[in-house]
Amino acid sequence: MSQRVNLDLKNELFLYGAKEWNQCFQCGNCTATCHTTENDFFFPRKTVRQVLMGLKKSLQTNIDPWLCTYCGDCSTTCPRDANPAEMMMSIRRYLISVYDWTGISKLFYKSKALEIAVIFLLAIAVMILYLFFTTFPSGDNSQWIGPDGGALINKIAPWKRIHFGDWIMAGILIFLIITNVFYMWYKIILEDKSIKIGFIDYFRPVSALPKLFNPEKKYARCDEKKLTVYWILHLFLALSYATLFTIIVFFLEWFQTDSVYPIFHPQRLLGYIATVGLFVGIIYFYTNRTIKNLENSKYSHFTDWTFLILLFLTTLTGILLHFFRIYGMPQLVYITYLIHLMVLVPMLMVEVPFSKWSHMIYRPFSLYFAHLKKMAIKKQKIISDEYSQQN
Amino acid sequence: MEEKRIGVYICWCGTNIANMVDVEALSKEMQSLPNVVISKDYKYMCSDPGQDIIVNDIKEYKLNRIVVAACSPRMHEITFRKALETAGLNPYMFEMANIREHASWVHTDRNETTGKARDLIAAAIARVQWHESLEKRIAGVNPATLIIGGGISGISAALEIANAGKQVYLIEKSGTLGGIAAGIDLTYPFLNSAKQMIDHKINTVMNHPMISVYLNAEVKPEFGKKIVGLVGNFETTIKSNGEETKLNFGNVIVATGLKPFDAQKVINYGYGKLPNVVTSVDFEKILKSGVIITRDGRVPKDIAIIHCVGSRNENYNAYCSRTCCMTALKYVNQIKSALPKTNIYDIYSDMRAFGKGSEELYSITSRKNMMFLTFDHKENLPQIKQASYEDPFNLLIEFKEKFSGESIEVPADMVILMVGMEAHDDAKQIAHDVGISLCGNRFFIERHPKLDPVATTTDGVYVVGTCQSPKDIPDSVSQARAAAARVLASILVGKVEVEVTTASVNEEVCCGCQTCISVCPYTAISYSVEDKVSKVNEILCKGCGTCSSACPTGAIRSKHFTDQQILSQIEGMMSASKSKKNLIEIEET
Amino acid sequence: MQFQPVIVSFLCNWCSYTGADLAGTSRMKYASNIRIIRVMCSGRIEPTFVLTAFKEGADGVLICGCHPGDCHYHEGNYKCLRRFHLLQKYIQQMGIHPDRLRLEWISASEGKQFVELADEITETISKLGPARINKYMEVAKY
Amino acid sequence: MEKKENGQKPKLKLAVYWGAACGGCCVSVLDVHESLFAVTEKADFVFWPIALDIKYNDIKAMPDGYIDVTLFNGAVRNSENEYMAKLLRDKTKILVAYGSCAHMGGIPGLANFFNKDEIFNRVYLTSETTFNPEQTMPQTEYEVTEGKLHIPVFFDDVKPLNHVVCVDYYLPGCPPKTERLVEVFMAIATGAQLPSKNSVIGARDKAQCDECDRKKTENKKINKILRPFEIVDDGETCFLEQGIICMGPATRSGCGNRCIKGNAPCRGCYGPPPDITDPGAKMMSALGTMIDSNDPIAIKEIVEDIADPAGTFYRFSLPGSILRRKIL
Repeated sequence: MSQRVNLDLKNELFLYGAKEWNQCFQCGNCTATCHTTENDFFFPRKTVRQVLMGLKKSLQTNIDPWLCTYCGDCSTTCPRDANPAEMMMSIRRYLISVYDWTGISKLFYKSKALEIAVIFLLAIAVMILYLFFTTFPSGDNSQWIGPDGGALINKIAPWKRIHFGDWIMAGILIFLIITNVFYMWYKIILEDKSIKIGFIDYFRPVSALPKLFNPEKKYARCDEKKLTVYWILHLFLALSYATLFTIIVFFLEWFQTDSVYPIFHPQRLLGYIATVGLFVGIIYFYTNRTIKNLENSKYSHFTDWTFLILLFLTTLTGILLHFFRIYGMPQLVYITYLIHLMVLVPMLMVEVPFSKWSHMIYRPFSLYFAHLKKMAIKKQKIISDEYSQQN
Repeated sequence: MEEKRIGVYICWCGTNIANMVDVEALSKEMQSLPNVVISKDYKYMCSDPGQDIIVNDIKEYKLNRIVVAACSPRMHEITFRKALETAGLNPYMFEMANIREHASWVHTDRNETTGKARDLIAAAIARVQWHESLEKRIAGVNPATLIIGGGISGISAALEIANAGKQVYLIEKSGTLGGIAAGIDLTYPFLNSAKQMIDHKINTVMNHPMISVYLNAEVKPEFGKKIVGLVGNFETTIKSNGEETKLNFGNVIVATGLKPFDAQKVINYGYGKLPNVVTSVDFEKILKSGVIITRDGRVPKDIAIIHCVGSRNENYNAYCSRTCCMTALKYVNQIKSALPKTNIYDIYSDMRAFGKGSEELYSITSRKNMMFLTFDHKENLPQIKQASYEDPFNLLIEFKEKFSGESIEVPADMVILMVGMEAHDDAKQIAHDVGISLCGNRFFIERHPKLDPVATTTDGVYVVGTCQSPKDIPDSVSQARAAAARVLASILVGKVEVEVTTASVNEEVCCGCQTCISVCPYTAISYSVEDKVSKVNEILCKGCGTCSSACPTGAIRSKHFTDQQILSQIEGMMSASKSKKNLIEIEET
Repeated sequence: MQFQPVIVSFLCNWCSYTGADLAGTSRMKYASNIRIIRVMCSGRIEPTFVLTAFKEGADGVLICGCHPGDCHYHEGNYKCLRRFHLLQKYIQQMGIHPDRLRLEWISASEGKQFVELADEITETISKLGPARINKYMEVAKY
Repeated sequence: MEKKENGQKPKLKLAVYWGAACGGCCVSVLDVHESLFAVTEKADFVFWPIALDIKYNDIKAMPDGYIDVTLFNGAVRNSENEYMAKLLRDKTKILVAYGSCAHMGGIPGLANFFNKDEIFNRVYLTSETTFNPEQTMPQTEYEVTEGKLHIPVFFDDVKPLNHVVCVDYYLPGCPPKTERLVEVFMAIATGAQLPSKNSVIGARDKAQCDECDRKKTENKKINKILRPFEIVDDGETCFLEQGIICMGPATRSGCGNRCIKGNAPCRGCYGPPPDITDPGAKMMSALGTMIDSNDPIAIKEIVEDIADPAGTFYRFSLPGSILRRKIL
């Protein structure tokens, strides 16, 4: 079945950040330098070509962009400055919007305004709920302060109520993520008629799981030594983020306590490490994106910034909240908690399913799917070889 | 008969010969051959010191015959003849053995090659014994020049010569001057109007006092041949608009130009059947008309351009026509400026952007909002189909995209076929008329592909423009002007050396059987009734020697290629290899 | 040491000799048995040359000229062609194998073809073995 | 007649010998008719097998250079011819190869298409008229009661005279025209200036056409080769232009166009003009040029009409030509 070429696709991709699209004359240099290229995966060249030719179908079922580690070697060595690495990044943005069946993410990527608007609306919604379900620490301060000098945060914002909100949000997020991943699976595996994957095959790669779920490892192979620092920090950030996310969504009771534990109590220690992780990460990535010292931080889509900023604010308010609590300043606790939620919720709601954050899900899954594909291809080879040997 | 004193000189040509031929051994060996007075070998015989060796030896050893074993005589025979002259020896007392092109460069076994070189040199020595001094003959040069073809090349050459105050006869087969270039709208890479450029030139030509233009002209054959005579003094009769004119001229510039490839030959493209499939030639017309619309009068939303139509494909023409790629990019720019909204698909094989401004044009164009697609120019060419009615476009091009390996279809309202250049159908006839030869692709052969791309193997005949090879306008013009310079130079010198190695009749022996007369392609031989013998007009004779081999009485000798000379060359050659040969046969039996 | 035929070849100056030169300048390789004699036109080549070559011990004779119609002198190669057929008949009558005398057209651009021709002919004649004509022809010179 | 005065001038000694010949040459000598007296006045025949009885030993007995002029006619076919050729060479001042056979091999030379065995086989066994039940073959030696008989050895091929001895002059023709002989003889007798050694005498340098009074034009185009019996010769157009192979252009004149005047094409017995080694080759070359076609197939067809090129172009000159015999 021959596909029809389409000039508009690359114009569409323009909105996702791709710029120098028509420079490429397919010298294949990128593929040559790329560390992720393997026998059956000629990227970034193949992918770039699909974009240039506007082969929507091939592109949407293409998994390669997710295997790209954005080491940037291709862009630095490209003779035409076609910037394939950034092209791959843009395609990832594009694919996120493709996998998102709701179509919301597409809107976000296409319009800054809309995204910001949504963020504010969510913030306001959160504020209203907050004001409705919490009580302002008015009157005598002493009644808001616990025996060990910390503010009685659960009296102000009872963890049960917050937790309730968390669960609703988490529910929505998980639903969206799962459905999106399914859609991704549909696009990448089902729509690719060239391969067949049996039910049992899905469970074969289990052995390779650890390898699969550490995409960062690939950076080690890149020339850019800086990137080792990069991936360590990125890993740190990711883990910290994950930790805090799990804690607040599932163990808020344990985390949000009135009593102030000693500094080496796991609750505080864990909190601090995670916070440091977030903070260092944010600063590192922020500086990268501003001084553009790395290939992968040269070009920033506004969604990259929104994610960073929101994350930063969340972290900051989180820290303040913590100190106001342990040093018993209920009013400030009340306010910072409000702000904290007003930033945190929109961040999660917008970024997790519809934007930057979602790569945390897609990356590992793409590796998983890629692995499946490779196995399938290998299998087909063996079969066809046997076939050819027989006759 | 004076005593024969032969000098033999064997060239190393650096390592070119010495690597494959044992030069020293040979030069020793040759010493022992009859009449060889001295035999030497040297690194570069053609170098000045090399020539000096010959000159000095001629004086010192009173040599009267020289053999040089080196490269091809087509390369350096002239050089060494000059050397002989400087030494006061007749240049024709010289023979060259070609042990480079015909030995050291083409063989792999050193012994064999040396053996072959030995034979060739021995042959040359045996031949040179019978060489005789021939006197140079000088003929004047007619200052007029005939230029065949009134395209951009012809015009440029004509103006160059005429502006130098020399008469030019410009004959053009069609009714107008300007040729293909006149049919072009804009020229790449700088997108200047061709019209402005050409029209001006044409006017100057038409009104130039020194140029007489003959339109609708054809050359009338005389004795089966259309242009008779030789460098400096050609003559012909041309027929222009019914009336005949006899022309005399000293030089000929052939600028007959090209013929666009007939796109109908490529069935896949359905040119001629599908109205909206047009060739680049047609599209130039469309552009000139000022408005780009399809045959059915719509503004095209998608335009596809297909490169290498009839070029770089064994089934049509194996060569590259050089100009199509850039012309295609030119179209992209022109279409984009006329119809910014139109989608353009450029389906090419390799983008050949050589020459000033071309690569720039490519990178500028590649930034435009258009699509480059690649196809395999050798097999399964794109297939152009009529699109179905519900489709919003007119044509559908299906092919396997080379880079992505995807089989794709490209929508188009109009397809432009970039047709290549071909030699004219009557190229062979023209070549015959002016006495030059064709290469495999039926373009005229220049004298030397690198060192002499303007002249031909026939003195006084020059080839310029696309009749010699596919070219763009700048190349054609520069070649034309180069030719003009050559012609002017020969006019300036005012005299040319006429072929010396002509045929001559020994009237003592000629019995007047007249076999020779009809043999001569130049009608140089005539029968004199009173003397009852044939006579050769040495001005017309070009020395092919066909008459002397046709003469049953052996009365006609073709100078420098006499039976005696060639026979002894054969004997010399064989005598050298005989000894070796017998030995082998003894071993066998 | 196996038999190395000697093949005398007459090449016309404009097409074939140039073609052979091209083979040289483009460094193509071929059997070293060909011995080239240059004449201005294949029309100059007469039976006397060929017969002498055989008599002097050539195992084969190759004549090359411009392709029909391309002759630098317009018609010379046709003259050659006509003589060739007559000569072929004669040498066969004289007990010389027809394959030992060949007429081929080589243009100035056909260096490659010349190389192939040279190899092919050398092979053919090596198969035929030595001609030994010169043995028969030896006579006392008085 | 003023020669009479110097009567004391010794008479020339004249010898005529025949090798492989038909005898026609000797007859042509006899054909001098009256002028025989003029000859005998100046010369004595010391040796002439068909006319005088003189033994080989008598010649042997002669001192070297005793004979002034020997007219050796006929080719060298066997050991006897060779022996006599060498012997006469020693005894003779001026050895003249007389007639086509001695000059270039002549008609006997056509035997060079075969070798001894083939010829013997044909002559003594297979020929239709032969009856040879014992299959007797000539032997070089044969024992008889009187003693041993020696028969000359039959060579494998026929040679012209100059292949066995050094020849002073060639007097071509089959047979040579008698007038020529007399001229030459008189020239020798009167001690006139003779041409340089090893050259042809008694014939002109120009070829037959020079004397031929048939109409010749440049239009020598042959589409079909004919043999004389195939057309009615109009008696005035050049034979070649009528498509009949005539060796005239490649043959010396001197015979007075004997054949052509008799409306038969020249066969070339007078041999080639100077500077030509091989008349046959030259004639082939010339004839080839005349063929009026550029198409290989058509050319082949035309050439096929020549039944026997070697026999046609080398009728009198095979042994003297470049390829002097067939390769067997």
